[in-house]
Amino acid sequence: MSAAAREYLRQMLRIRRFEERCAELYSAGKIRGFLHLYIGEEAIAAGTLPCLGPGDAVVSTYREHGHALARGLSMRSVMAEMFGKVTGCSRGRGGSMHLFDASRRFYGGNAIVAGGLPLAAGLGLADQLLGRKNVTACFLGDGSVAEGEFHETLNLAALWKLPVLFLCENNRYAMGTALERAQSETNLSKKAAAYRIHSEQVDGMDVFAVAEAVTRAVAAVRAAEGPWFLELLTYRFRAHSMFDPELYRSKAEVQEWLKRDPIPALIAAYGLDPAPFEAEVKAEVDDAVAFADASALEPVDELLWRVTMREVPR
Amino acid sequence: MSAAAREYLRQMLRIRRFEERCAELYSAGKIRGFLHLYIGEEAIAAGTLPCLGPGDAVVSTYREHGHALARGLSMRSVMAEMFGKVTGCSRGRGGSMHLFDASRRFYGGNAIVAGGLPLAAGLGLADQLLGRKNVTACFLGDGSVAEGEFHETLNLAALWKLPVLFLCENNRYAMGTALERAQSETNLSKKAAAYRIHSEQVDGMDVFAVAEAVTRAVAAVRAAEGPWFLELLTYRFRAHSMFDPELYRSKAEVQEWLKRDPIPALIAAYGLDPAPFEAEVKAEVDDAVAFADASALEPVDELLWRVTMREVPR
Amino acid sequence: MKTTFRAALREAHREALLKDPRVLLMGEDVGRYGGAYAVSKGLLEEFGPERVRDTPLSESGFVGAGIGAALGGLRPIVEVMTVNFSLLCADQILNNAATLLHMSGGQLNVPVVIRMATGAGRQLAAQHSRSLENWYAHVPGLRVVEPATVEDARGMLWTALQDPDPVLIFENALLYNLEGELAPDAGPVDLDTARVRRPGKDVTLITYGGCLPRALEAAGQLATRGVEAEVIDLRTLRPLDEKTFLQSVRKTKRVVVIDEGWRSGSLAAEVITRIVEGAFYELDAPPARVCSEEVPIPYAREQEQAALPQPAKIVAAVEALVSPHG
Amino acid sequence: MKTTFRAALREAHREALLKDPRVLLMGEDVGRYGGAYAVSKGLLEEFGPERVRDTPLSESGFVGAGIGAALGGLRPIVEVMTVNFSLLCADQILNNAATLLHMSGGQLNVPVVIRMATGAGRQLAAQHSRSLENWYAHVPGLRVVEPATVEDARGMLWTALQDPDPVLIFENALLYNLEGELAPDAGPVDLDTARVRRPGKDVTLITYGGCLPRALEAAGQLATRGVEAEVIDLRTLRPLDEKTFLQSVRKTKRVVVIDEGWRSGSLAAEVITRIVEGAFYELDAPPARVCSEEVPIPYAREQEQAALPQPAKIVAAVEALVSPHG
Ligand SMILES: Cc1ncc(C[n+]2csc(CCOP(=O)(O)OP(=O)(O)O)c2C)c(N)n1
Ligand SMILES: Cc1ncc(C[n+]2csc(CCOP(=O)(O)OP(=O)(O)O)c2C)c(N)n1
Ligand SMILES: [Mg+2]
Ligand SMILES: [Mg+2]
Repeated sequence: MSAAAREYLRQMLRIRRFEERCAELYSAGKIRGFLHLYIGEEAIAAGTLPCLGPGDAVVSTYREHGHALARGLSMRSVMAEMFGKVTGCSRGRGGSMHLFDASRRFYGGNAIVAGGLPLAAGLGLADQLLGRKNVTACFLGDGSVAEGEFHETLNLAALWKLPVLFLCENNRYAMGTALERAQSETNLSKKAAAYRIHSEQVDGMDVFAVAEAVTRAVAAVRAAEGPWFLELLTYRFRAHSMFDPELYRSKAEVQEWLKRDPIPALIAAYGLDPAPFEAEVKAEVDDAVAFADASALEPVDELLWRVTMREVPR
Repeated sequence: MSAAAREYLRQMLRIRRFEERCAELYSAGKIRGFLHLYIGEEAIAAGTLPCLGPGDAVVSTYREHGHALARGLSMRSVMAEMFGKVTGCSRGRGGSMHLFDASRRFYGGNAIVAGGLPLAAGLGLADQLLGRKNVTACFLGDGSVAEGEFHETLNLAALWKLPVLFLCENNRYAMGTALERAQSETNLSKKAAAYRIHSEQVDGMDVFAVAEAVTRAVAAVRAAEGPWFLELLTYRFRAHSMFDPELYRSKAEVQEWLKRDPIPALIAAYGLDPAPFEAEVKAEVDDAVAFADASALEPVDELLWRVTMREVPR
Repeated sequence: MKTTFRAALREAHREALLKDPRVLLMGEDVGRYGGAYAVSKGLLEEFGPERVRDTPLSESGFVGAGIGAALGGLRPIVEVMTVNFSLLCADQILNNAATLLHMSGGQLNVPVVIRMATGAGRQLAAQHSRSLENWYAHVPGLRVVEPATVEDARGMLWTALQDPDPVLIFENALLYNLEGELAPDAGPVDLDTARVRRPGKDVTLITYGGCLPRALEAAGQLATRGVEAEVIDLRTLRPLDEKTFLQSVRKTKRVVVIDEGWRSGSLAAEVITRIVEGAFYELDAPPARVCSEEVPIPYAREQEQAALPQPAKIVAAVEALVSPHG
Repeated sequence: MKTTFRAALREAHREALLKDPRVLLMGEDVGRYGGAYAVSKGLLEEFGPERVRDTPLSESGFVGAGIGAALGGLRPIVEVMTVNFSLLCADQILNNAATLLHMSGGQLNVPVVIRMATGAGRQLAAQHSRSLENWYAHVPGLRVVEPATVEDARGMLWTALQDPDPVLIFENALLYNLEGELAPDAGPVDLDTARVRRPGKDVTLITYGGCLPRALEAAGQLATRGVEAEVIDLRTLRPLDEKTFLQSVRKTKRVVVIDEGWRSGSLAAEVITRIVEGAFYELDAPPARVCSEEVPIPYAREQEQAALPQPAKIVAAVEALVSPHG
C-alpha cells in the first residue's frame, strides 16, 4: 500500500508542480491562449490512469494536463506544446487545450464542452466490433452534463453496451456557474442511472478511493458489461482559467475545500516524506521548461501541412 | 359524463375522417410533400386540447393535424394549407407539417424532431416573467427523446420551473425504429423524472384517462409547480408517412393494437350512436375540401413577402 | 445496363460492405426501415445489424461516434438522413472531423464518410428543403462531393472510403429516381476533377448535383437557338477543380453558375470569384449566377418552383450574357 | 469621451435593460461570472437574476428558449459565448429563428437578438478561433451585423432590439479592448448601411469587424507610398449594402476585400461577386481578396498570425492590383 501511496504522491506532485510552473510561465508570456489548471483535482488523474492498459483509449477535455501526464506523455512534450513548439505533443498547433498522443491512444484535448463524448462512444464501438478488449476512458466535467451531446452519447453507449468508462469530474462549477444553477438534478450519478448505466459517486479527493472504483469499473467494462459512469467529487482550487476574477464563489468556500487537498491528505495518511519527490519533480519540470525553451517553432511554411492527409493542389 | 363522451367522440371522428380523406387526397395528388397521419392516436388530441384555455400555448410536431383541429383551427384552413392555398392557416407555405395559428397560440408544426421543445421552454419563460398564468403544452414523440434538444429543454424547464406541460406521444416507433432499439431506458416517464420533473404514464388510447391526467397536470403547471411530463402510451395505425412500406413491424402487432382503437372503445363504453356525428363530420370534411379546392394560390410575386418583417431593398 | 441513381448507390454500399470488413453503415433508419430514401434497402438482411446499424435520433451522438469509430480503425459510412438535420451535428463535423488531423500535429486522421440527402423540389417545405453544401465546402479539412450521375453514384463511395480524410457525400434527393446507363464493370471514380457533361463553345454553365439535369435541359434549349453551352459538373465542391472550369471559361468567355443554394453567400459566389481571380481579362461579360431565391423554400408547388433554379431562368441568364451589353 | 468597445457594449446593455422591461440577457456565465468577455459585468447586480440569467451549457436549449421567449412577447438578448459554440444551436437559428415568419405565412415574427464573439488572434487554437459570419449571412430571415467601432458597439444593440426579425450580432473578440471616442449622447445607429471609414480614390478596401483596424493600418502604409485607399466597413453582413461599396468601386476601379473567414466560400467571395455583377465594366483590375488561410487556426503565435489576414498581405494585394497587369 505504501509503495502505491508513494507512486500516487509522485504523480500528483508532478502534475501540481508542473501546473504551478505553467501559471508562472503564463504570467511571463511564455504560454498563451487559454490555460485551465487542474490543481486540486490531481487525485483523479493519478488514481485513474494507472488502471488503464496501453491498448485502452483516453478522451479528455481542455483541463487535461493531469490526464496527459498520468497517461505517460512526457512532461517535455506537454510543456513544449504549451510553448507552441514543434517538439510539442501536437506540434505546437494545439496548445494547452489540445494535447494528443496517438501512440498512447490519448485522443485529446477537446475544447468544446461535451464534444469529446461522442468520439469516446465511437472508439468504444470500434473496439467492440473489432473484438479488442479495450476500454475507452472518457473524462468530462459537471458542466458538460447539461449538453445535448452528453445525453446522446450516454444513451448510445448504454443501448449498444459500449466499453466506455465515463469519468465525470464534478468540481461543482462550470466556469462561474455552480452545479445547482445548471442542473435540476445535482446528483449526476443519478442522471447516468436514468440511462441504465451503472453509476457511482466517488470521493475524488481520495486517490485510493478513485483507484479502487476505477479498477472495478475498468474490469466490468472490459468484461463487456457495458458502460460505467463514475462521478468523482472534487474541487478546483484555482480560477477557471487565467482570465477568471472568481466573482462567483467565496474565499471561505475555497478555504474549506483546500483543507481536503489530496496531496497533504495522502502525505499525512501514509506518513510520507515528500522531499525526495519534490526534488525529482522539480528537476523534471526544470528540464521540461529548458527543453521547451530550446525547441524550435514549426516552420511557418508548414502551416498547411496535414490539413488533410492528401495534399491538395492549391 | 356522456355529454363529455359525445364531445370526445365527435372530435376524434373529425380528426379520423379528416385524415382518411387526406390520405385519399394524397393519392389523388392534391396533397403533396410529407403527410404523417395521426390515426390511432386521436384520443390524445381530443382529451388534451379541451383542457387548455385560450391564453395557453401549444407547440407541436409534424404529426399535428389532430392537435390543430382540436385546438380550434378550422378544418377549412387546415385542408387549404395542405392544398397549398393562400387561405391555408400558413398561407400554403407550410403544408401538412407546418400548421400555425398565432391567434390561437398554436405555434406549429415543427418538422425537426425535438426542434420545438426549446421554443416551448421559451414560451413558458415569457409567461413566467410577464406574470401570465398560462401553460405551454408541448407535444413530442418517443423518438425525440433521444435528441440532445430534449435533454437540454427538460433540464432548463425543471431548473427554471417553467410552466410547460410535456406531452410525449409514445407510439412505440420513430419511423421504423422501435423504442427498445432507440432508448436504453424505455420507460420514458422515468427519463423525465431524472430531471426531477413530475411524470406519469397514461393510457393514450383512453380519452378519459388522458383528459383526467392532463386536467391535473395543467392545474399543477398553472399553479406554478413547474413542468410536468406525461407519457401517453399509444400506437399509430398507419404508416409513418406516405412513403413507408412498413417493413419494421408485423401485421399481427398492428392487429393487436387495432383492437384498442380509441373510437370504437369509446362508442362501446358509453353506448353511443356515432351516426349523427359521422354525418356532421362528413359534411365538414366535404366542405373543407370544397373550400380548399376553390381557394386561390398565393400569388407567385408574393414569394418574398415576409421573409423578414422589414422589407429589404433588393 | 440501365439502372437508377438509388440502385447504383445501394450497389456501392454492397460493394463496400463486401470488400472491406471495416466498413459499416450507421444512421437513422438505415436498417429495418430500409433507409429514408430506400438506399440501404436489403443491406440489413445481407450484412446484419452490427454492420448496418440503426441509430437513435441523435445526430451529434452518432455522427461523433462515426468519427470516433474512424479514429478507432473502422471505416464508417454515416448517413445523416438529410442536410437539414446535419445542423444538429455541425459541431462534430467541424470541430472534430475537420479539425483533429491538423490540430493533433498530423497524428489523427479521420477516415469517415458522411452521406446526406440535400435539396428541394418535393414540396417538403422550408425545414426539409435546404441546400447547405456551401457551408461545408467552406471548411478546411473536409472533402465535399456530390454525384449527379448514375456513374458517380456508383463510384464515389468506394473512393471516398479510401480517402484518409473525412468525406461528405451530398445526394440530391430529386436524383434518386434518375435512370441512366451504367457499365457492368462500373467501379470507383476519382474525386478530384470536374467533368464536362456537354461540350460547347459559346458559354459555360457550371453546376453540380440536382441542378445538372436542369442545366443540361437549358443547354438543349439554347442549342435550338444557336447557342452552344458547355456544361460542367463540379462533382467535388471542396477542393474545387478550378483548372477544368477556368479552361472552359477561357474558351467560351462567358459563364453562368447554377446552384440550388440561396444566392447570397452561395457556392456560386465562390466559383465566380475563382473565375475573376483566374480569368478576369479573358471574360467578355460579367459572370452570372442562377441560384435559389432568398427565401425559406415554401410548400406550395408554384411557390417552390419559383424559388428554385429552373431551365428557363438559366436560358434567360445566358441570353442576357450573349446579347451585347449596354 | 474615451471608452472601450467592451464598455460601450455594456452601456448598450444597460440602456436596453433600463428602457424596455421586456428585455432580458441570457447565456452562459453572463451573470455571476460577469460574462466570458466581461461585457455584462455588473448587470446581474443591477438588474437581478431574472433579467440577467445564467444558463446551463445547453446552446440549443437556451437559444431556442430565447426564440420562444421572443415569440411569447419578450425581447431577449441571447449571448452565445462564441461563434464556435453556435454550431450546437445552428438548428435553432436556422430552422426556427430564420424560418418561422415566412413559413407561418407571416404570422410569427421572432424579435430575438443573438450575440456572439468571433474571430481568432488570441492563440486559442482551432476550436476557439472560427469566423463563421458567412454561414449565417447566407440565411434568409436573419439580419447579421458586426460592429467594428466603439460607436457601433454602443449603438447597434438598441436598433437590433427594435427589429421585428432575428438579429445576430458578431463581436470580434480582439476588439473588446479597443479604445475610441464616444459622444456623450451616443445612441442607436442604423443597421442598414456600410460606412466609409477612410476616404480614398485609388483602391477600395472592403472589410468588417476585426479586420477593419488591419485594413486601416494597411491604408496608412499605402498612403505613405502614394496610394490612397478608401476603406469601407460593411457593418451589416446581411443584407449587404451593395450600393455603398459599388459606388466606391465605381470611383476607384480597384478593390480588395479583407475577411477573416477562410478563403473558399468566404463572405469576401459574395462581395466580389456582387461587384462583378454590378460594376464589371468599370473595374480596371480583377477584384482581390485577403482572407484566412484554409487551415484550422493553430495555437502557436507565428503560425496563427501567418494564417490570418495582416496589413502586410493587404498592402501586397493592393500593390499587385495597382501595378499594371501582365
Ligand atoms: C459548447 C461549449 N460551450 C461553452 C464553452 C465555454 N466553456 C469552456 S469551459 C466551460 C465550463 C465547463 O465546465 P465543466 O464541464 O464543469 O468543466 P471544468 O471546467 O469545471 O473542468 C465553458 C462554459 C465551451 N468551451 N464549449
Ligand atoms: C432532427 C431530425 N432527425 C430526423 C428526422 C426524420 N424523421 C422525421 S419523423 C421521424 C421519427 C420521429 O419519431 P417520433 O418522435 O417517435 O414521432 P412519431 O413520428 O412517432 O410521431 C424521423 C426520424 C427529422 N425530421 N428531424
Ligand atoms: Mg466543472
Ligand atoms: Mg413515435
